[in-house]
Amino acid sequence: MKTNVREVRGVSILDLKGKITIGSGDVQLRETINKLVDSGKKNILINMQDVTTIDSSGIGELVGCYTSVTNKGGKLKLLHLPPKISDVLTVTQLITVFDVYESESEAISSFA
Amino acid sequence: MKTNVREVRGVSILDLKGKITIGSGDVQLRETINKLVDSGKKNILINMQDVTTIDSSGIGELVGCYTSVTNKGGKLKLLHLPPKISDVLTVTQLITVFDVYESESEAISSFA
Amino acid sequence: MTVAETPQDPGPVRLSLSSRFENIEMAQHLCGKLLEGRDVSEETKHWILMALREGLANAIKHGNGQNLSKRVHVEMRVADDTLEIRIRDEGPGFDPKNVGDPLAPENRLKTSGRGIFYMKTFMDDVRFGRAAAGGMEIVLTKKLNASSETEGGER
Amino acid sequence: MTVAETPQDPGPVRLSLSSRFENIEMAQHLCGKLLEGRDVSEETKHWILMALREGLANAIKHGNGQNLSKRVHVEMRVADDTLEIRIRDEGPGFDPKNVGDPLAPENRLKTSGRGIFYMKTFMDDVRFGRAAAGGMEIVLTKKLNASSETEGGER
Ligand SMILES: Nc1ncnc2c1ncn2[C@@H]1O[C@H](COP(=O)(O)OP(=O)(O)O)[C@@H](O)[C@H]1O
Ligand SMILES: Nc1ncnc2c1ncn2[C@@H]1O[C@H](COP(=O)(O)OP(=O)(O)O)[C@@H](O)[C@H]1O
Repeated sequence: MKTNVREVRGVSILDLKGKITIGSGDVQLRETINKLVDSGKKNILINMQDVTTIDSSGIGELVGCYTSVTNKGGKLKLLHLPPKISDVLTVTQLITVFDVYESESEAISSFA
Repeated sequence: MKTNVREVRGVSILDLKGKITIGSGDVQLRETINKLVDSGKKNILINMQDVTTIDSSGIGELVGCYTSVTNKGGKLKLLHLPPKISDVLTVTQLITVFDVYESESEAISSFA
Repeated sequence: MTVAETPQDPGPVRLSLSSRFENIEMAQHLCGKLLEGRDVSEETKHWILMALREGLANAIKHGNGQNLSKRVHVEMRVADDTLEIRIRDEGPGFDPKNVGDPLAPENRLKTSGRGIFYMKTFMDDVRFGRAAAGGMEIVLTKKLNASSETEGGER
Repeated sequence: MTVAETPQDPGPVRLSLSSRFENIEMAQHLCGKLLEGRDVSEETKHWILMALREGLANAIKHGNGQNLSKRVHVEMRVADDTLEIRIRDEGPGFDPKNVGDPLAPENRLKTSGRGIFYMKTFMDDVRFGRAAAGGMEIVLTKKLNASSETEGGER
């Protein structure tokens, strides 16, 4: 997995690329989010557009990130969820947990 | 492997497509050539352009076809040899056995 | 005159890998090849490969504890248009009855515990057993050309 | 902030297949995956896969006599930038000394007898032995990132 962080109007946008799977990307995602939270970021948007594969470990990390950001008083939302990842969140009834956006500007505005 | 036979100015052109490998295409090549020879065809040109893979069985069949056509007083030549198949014929010193052409019209004229 | 090839039933394909997560893709790649040219949608293939990934991840992590001297064993077979995948590890095994339901409210936000659920969701059947050779064996099956495909949640 | 993945040595990959020529492609497909992302040219990869094909064809044909109750066993490993492929069958074995030279004038136009020659041409080393488990085992090795690539004849 490759990660890139952009700051747009007070929102940290995390562009993910590749696999979020066990042993490759799962821990990395957590570490990246923790770094953002530790540096005081409260508004985090994960852009999932270029995520090619996710497995139960990746889903677990996503949930873990959600919890730790929320516990610190922040917000973690998702952008551009590929259909199959949406399916995977749906069957484990996680899709309603996350705020999911199809437009980056809408997503950014939602944090205001 | 897929085979297609065209008749052009007294030459039977056999267009091969796909693999000439053990259990898939090797026997088929032999049968196609035998049918042509049995129906009295003497000028046979094998177009190798779309052959993706060949192995030692395929090469063996090619040599077998060459021998049986030659023994019946016919001529078997090759057209559009892909570089890797040329390599495979070269290392077993078979490249000089076959007449090889890069142009279909030249190949056809050579039978005259 | 055009003669096409016919696909063949290749018999059981057996693979064994050392206990590294990176190797999961090897098995997926091979399974993809086994399914090539068969009457199975890209969609179904995707979910099968995800189930395979989950089964292998469990075998490597929980079964073999990522111990590189232990191996994971996969057998894949297509017969009667049904894919059967057997995944065996060299670990202590476990009782599937003790596995929690990831949909239960108290588990919903846990960071783990969804692998077996995904396998059950995406395959027709998941069976658990102890292998004769020792270790845990799970058997995943999936009818390939099922007319109504119900996997992967609604969209 | 960009973090790339590192490739890993996946340990020995073992595959067993039933004695069908159609299965040769499964092993090739897996070997291709094992070589993915490594410092090896498409050219070299092509010749490696051809050598693998020849070894498997021999194991299936001459070793196992296409008997579907016998299997071919392949172990593939990359260590120190060298690929080692072991191909084992369940047949009677043979003495490589008795194999004719396909370049000898009297063999030049034979319809068979080039498989071992191709393996030797395209790989760095081909060794023949009897496997402990019975059957014939051939071991093919190839340095992957050799600076001067001499395989495949001149062009
Ligand atoms: N092959 C295995 N060997 C031993 N225990 C296993 C195996 N597979 C699963 N388990 C047990 O079942 C539990 C649930 O597995 P799973 O649903 O895949 O979720 P997770 O792997 O995230 O815990 C695991 O935590 C583990 O205790
Ligand atoms: N795995 C094997 N088991 C038994 N005999 C073998 C095996 N591999 C090769 N041979 C013997 O070596 C000979 C030469 O093999 P090869 O050079 O591949 O050419 P071909 O397979 O076309 O005969 C074969 O004809 C066979 O007698």
